[in-house]
Amino acid sequence: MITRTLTPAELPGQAGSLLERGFRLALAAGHDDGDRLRAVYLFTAAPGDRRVELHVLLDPQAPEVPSLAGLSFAAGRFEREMHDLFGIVPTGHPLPQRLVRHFHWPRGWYPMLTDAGEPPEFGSVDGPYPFRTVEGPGVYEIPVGPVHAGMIGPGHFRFSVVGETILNLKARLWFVHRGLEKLFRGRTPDEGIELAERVSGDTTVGHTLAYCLAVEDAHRWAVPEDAQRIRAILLELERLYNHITDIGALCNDVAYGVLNAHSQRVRERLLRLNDTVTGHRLLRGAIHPGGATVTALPDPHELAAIGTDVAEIVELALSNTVVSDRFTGTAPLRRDQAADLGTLGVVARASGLDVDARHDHPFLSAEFPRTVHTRTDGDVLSRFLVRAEEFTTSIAMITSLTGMLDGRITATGPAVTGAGGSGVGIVEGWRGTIVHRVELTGDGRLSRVKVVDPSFFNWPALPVALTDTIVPDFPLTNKSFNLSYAGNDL
Amino acid sequence: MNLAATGMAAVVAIGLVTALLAAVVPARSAVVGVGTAVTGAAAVVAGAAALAGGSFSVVLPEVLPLSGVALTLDPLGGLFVAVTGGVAVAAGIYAMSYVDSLDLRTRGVQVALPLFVVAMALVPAAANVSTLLVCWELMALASLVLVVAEHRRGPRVASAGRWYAVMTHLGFVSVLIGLMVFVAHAPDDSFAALREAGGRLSPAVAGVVFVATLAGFTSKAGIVPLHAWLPRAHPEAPSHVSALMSAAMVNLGVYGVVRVGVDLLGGGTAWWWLLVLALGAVSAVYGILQAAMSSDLKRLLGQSTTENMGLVLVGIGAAGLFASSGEHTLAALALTAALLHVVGHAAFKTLLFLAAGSVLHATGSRDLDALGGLRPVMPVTTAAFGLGALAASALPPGTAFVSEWLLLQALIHGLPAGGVAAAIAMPVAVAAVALTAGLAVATFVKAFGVGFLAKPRSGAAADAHESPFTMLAGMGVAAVVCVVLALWPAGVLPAVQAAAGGAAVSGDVTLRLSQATGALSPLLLTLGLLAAVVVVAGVVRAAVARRARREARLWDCGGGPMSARMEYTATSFAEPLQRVFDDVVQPELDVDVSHHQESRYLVQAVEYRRKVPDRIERRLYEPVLNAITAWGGAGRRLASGSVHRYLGYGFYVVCGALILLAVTR
Amino acid sequence: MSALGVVGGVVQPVLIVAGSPLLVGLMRQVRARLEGRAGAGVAQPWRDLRKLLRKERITPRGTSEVFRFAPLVLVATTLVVAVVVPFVATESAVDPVADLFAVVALLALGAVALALAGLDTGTAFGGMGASREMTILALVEPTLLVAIFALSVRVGSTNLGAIVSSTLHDPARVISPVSLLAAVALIVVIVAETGRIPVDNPSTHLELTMVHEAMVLEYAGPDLALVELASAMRLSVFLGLLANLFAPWGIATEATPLAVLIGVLALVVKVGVLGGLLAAGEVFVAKLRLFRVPELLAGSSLLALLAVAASFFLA
Amino acid sequence: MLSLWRKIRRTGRVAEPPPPLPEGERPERAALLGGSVQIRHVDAGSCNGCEIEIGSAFGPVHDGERYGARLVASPRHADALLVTGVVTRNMAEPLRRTFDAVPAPKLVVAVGDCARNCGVFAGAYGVAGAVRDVVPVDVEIHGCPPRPEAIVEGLRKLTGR
Repeated sequence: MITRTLTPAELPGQAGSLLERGFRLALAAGHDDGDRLRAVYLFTAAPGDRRVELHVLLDPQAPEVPSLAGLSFAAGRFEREMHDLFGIVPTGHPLPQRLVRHFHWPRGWYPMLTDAGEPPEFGSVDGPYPFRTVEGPGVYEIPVGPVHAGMIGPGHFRFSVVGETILNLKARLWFVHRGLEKLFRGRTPDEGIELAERVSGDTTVGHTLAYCLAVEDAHRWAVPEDAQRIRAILLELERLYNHITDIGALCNDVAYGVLNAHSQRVRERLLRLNDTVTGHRLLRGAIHPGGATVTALPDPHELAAIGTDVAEIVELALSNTVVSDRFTGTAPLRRDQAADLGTLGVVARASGLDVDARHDHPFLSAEFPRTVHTRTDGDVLSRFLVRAEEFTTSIAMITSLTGMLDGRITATGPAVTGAGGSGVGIVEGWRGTIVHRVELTGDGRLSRVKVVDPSFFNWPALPVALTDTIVPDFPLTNKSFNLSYAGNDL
Repeated sequence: MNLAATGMAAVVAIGLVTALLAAVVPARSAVVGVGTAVTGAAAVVAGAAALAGGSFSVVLPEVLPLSGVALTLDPLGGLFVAVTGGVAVAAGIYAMSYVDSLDLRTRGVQVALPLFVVAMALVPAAANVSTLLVCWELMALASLVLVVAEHRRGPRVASAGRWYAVMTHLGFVSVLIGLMVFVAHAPDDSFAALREAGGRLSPAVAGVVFVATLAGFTSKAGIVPLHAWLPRAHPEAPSHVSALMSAAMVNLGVYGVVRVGVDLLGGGTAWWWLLVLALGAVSAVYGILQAAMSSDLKRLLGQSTTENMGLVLVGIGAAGLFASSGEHTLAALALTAALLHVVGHAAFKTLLFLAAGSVLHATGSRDLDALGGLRPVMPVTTAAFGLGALAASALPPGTAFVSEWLLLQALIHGLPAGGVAAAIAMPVAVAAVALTAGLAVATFVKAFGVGFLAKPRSGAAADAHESPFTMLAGMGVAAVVCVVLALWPAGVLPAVQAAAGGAAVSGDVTLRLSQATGALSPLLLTLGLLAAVVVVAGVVRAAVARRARREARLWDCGGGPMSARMEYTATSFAEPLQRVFDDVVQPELDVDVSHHQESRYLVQAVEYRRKVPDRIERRLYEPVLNAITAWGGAGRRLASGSVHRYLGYGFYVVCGALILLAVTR
Repeated sequence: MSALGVVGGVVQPVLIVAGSPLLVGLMRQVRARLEGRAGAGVAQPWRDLRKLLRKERITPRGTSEVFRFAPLVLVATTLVVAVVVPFVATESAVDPVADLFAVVALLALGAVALALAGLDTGTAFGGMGASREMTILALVEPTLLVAIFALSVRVGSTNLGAIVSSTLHDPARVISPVSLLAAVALIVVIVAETGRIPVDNPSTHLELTMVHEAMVLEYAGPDLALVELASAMRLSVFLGLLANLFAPWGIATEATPLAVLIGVLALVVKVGVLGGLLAAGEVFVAKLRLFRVPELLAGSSLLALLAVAASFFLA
Repeated sequence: MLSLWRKIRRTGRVAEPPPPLPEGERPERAALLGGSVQIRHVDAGSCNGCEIEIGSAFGPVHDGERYGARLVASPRHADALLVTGVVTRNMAEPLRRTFDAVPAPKLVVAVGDCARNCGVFAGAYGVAGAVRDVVPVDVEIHGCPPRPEAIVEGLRKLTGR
């Protein structure tokens, strides 16, 4: 890890040269150091797990950073987030609207500041919402959400449409913004676990693990290999139950409900397996800073049976011509678009990008081959197949790791206390790369935790993929992305 | 002098007096309106008398050179005179205040209205070629003046006028040529002589006569591919004139086909009628498809006229086909269906155009995407349009339902009768009629649902107000006729069958086909429906817990109040159909997205453009127009865009025709 | 108006109203079982209706009479069809209405009422449902009428009683190519008109994909009960029509209690079997992309045209 | 098609036998519904853990539908709201509006510890309160997230079946 401290004026040059050398902006966050504000930019690059942090110290009177929106799409969104939460102004930003704070949040109140205090009065929620009006005869808007007809998280989608043709889509998120990052402040790392487990309920392991890795990185804490293996098993178990849920849900969205029923049956089996492994259906309580403990290891035979079952479901889905017709060519996200937007995980791999933190930023010493994806056209079918193929490799990984563990169900490194500092944890959750960055005070308490769910990067890709898609194909597309609201909104 | 003759005399006399008055006191539009309505009433009386058997015939040799004016009112002509009169009554009453409000009080326009009605009433009564042609041309000129009445409103009106002038005269020339060839084989130009000669014509000559007149007459009826003027001219005219043109004038094209093809030429051969059938089927589908795409209320109604005339021609084509294979009862059934549809169409199209005029009057807009929310502010107009829309959609209890039912019955029973040609033509015709009916439903749901229901989409629609009483009364007349036709078609069936020259349907409350099983009772159906509504409402009332109805905000997914921009638009409503038929309509779409300089993923502006061109028009007319343009100077000098010049052309053509007539004699 | 007609006119609507929710319950149960579930039971739709009738009525702000009367019209049109079509007895209570065209048009009228109600709400979803429904209706019409054409040509009438009686007297006609082609075309039409998979998904929870459901999102309580009852009735009416056009056996031809009882049982069995088959078939198909539906309907139109051609050339 | 049929036959019945009808009191208004409860789910700020288990409760194994409960698309069609998560400042009004859109008699079920008492999110700046602070709650279901059995039990309190 390289850390550089810069003045605001030096930022664009440094960031630009890092981006040119193949780094991606993995995280950007504001920090309140009490006497001044600080912006931190974390850049990572794939081969060799390289990480560079740029710390920009800001003028206490006028906290401003030059906008990087022109260099990196994701940077523009991080900057808007910093603006909303810390009042750090990105100068020269092309779209300096609010992102996190909705219209009715009080002006000038920046909740993440240490001395933010109780908020002033909130306004009426029905205020104006800066929205790109599509000009033209007969164009109308479909407002959907935040309360959706299906069981989907709260987000508001505003389609500009002529008939069934989507001309423009605007997604308004942060409806479930609870202020999670601020809750970490002042807790010990162990006390932070319960929050990390609930960043996004379906990604308990991914976020908890990223959090623990970050804490361990800050403490330079050595974790036993067995603990990392247990963690890797849990990470893959999480991938399994979520992928089969998505496979079923995609079938359900094309009204092929019978396969959804089968998928849900398999999911219930996996959740019960989770329960026997960790004592919790969503795999909570097993990972903690310094190690991991489970009550049992998953039975490889059962997993093999599940693998056959799922392979059959996938085969049945694709052999139905209507299903494959609905999937094929629907809402394609081209490779260049996926790369420009900085997409991660399943979405990126379906578009042909080779991003996978398990290989780019491994926490495990054992090497596993990358999953080979047969179709990378970026359409719904590709995203479906990526999930199906990962399901198979995950089972293989778990089986092999279980063998290595040979029945050992707990491992913890020697405890490390005190010593402040900062650390970064990078984990390939089932949706994609999760990054946590923690800063600790001298007495070992958390002073700042920044959580980045892959959904933060992937949400902007959804409207791009929807160009030339018809309205009734939106739910299917949305499901094929399956992005987290809770993980994005925090 | 019998009643029919008196009626016709009254039509001419009152019409001319009204025109004279209009020339003297053009500001008194009530006078013109009343005069037009009374002229129409006289025409109704004359037509009805002729239908009841009181035909008359009169020759006034001294009025016109050559063979003079000859008028005969037989049942066929009587039907069309009566229909024209009926439309004129509604339009006249409506015009009393509509003209006031739209400032149409220029002298020429006021004079033209009664003259137009008189000319239309005389066309079906004409008993020789010269009378027919003169009346035909008078009708065309009067309507042209009316179409361009509001030429100050924009270039579209002038363009519509140009199209109309050119097309109507091309049509005239075509009719002229056809009749000229016909007359050349007859002793004189009276219809009696032609009827005599018609049976002896060689198939080739008869074919030429038929095709030439068919082209001219169908152009007047707005039949594809000579329809291009109709969706331009009908909407641009003042709405009561639109009603007269769309509900009365187009019928005369149908009249011409029947008069020449069936009456004068004596039926001809099967291919004529297959041609008519094909033209009708194509027009019906193409017309309604264009209407379904349209978001201009009056244009939509104009395109629906093409559709309805297409359906009428399907009936006439089927009738001719059956007649040529000796199935006279079936032929009478098909012709009855066609003529009943003419009557029904006249009623509901009058109603629809008058209601559309009322909307235009109140909002200044006929763009469906800018309307909506008219129900609370214009309840009568909304009800009138709703009734008209129901009548036009071929759904029970609607007006068109009865005639389309008869038409389908004719087609179904025609299959075993008509041989191989019928075996292919009938199912295709049924499919075309069915597709037309389905698209008509979608079109009128769109027009009514988007145009009148929900919330206003523009300030103009929000500020709308109900129209004055006379306008509502004009709609009322048409509405009553619509309801009577829908519930008790037996009331006009004898008249229609008299015109069709054969009784194929009998019955009073229940219509029964003669010589085939098939029965329908629109009245019982409607009563049954009403009874069912009452029963269901009663049962629900008894079963429902005693709870007050609560008014609640619309379900907005919790996302905030819904604006007018979140309402479905007419363009959007039609978009799925446009996609389905994009091979046929070939829409031109364009989405312009401009991005922020910094990123091509930050959208700055999006603009959508759409145009649904008339494809037939593009294929057929553009090359011709381009060729004309290429002719250069001469053409440009001729087509200067001056309406007067076109009127002049019309005059020259009439004179030329008369001279030609004299020469060929 | 014959005695048999009167009996039919009374028994049929009662049977259809009482039985339709059970048919829906049966179809849901079939699907549940095929998905490995236990299912809510055949009577569940009736429980739903009973509850809805007890609930509050809601008028969404800005809607007009069109919105309020549409459910009534929807039920009433179906009820009239239930009275006049020979379901239980060959003779119709109101014979001059028992015409195939009239029946089809009546059912279309119900759909139009609902589409107008959808537009009347002024919501994006209501309009979207209406637009989709009307597009499908417009495209279904040719298939439907041509299929009817094929069936009527052999009888020489579109009167339903006549068609049913003729099939009863000449059962061999049922297995002719005409009948089979027309039957397939009609099945496609029924699937489209009643909003079943692969045209519409009756159990979808996604507003953006809905057809029928999108138009009724604003209805609550008793109004919703009517809409649900009507859509169940439309389903039974269509299935009953299909059953009796192609297999009218069992239908009462005389007004004796036994004959009527047999007629009722025959209808229940036929519609039940068809509904069960439809529900089971649905499990095996997925929903088509919206703009593939026209292709399906065009295909069925072609079948219907073939049926007519067959009826002429094989006659 | 055949292979799907084989799969269906081989799998057989997935739904597990129903547990006995839960003891304990039912909300009074639930009796009015007569064994049919249409449910609108509202995520007012959950971490989506509860959604997973609601999904399980309506999955084929637990088969919540067999007790007469069904998820519906519109609150107009609903009898009960199933609310998960703490109520965030941004979701308080949408939740109120959803509640208002439901025709009476209506019930609210708070699913999970967050919905009951804000759970671990108590005190966060974006949180407006527990569900009870925004709309009246009739039934509460414990757990973080509640096990599907608990959710089914809660639903059966509404349907009484």
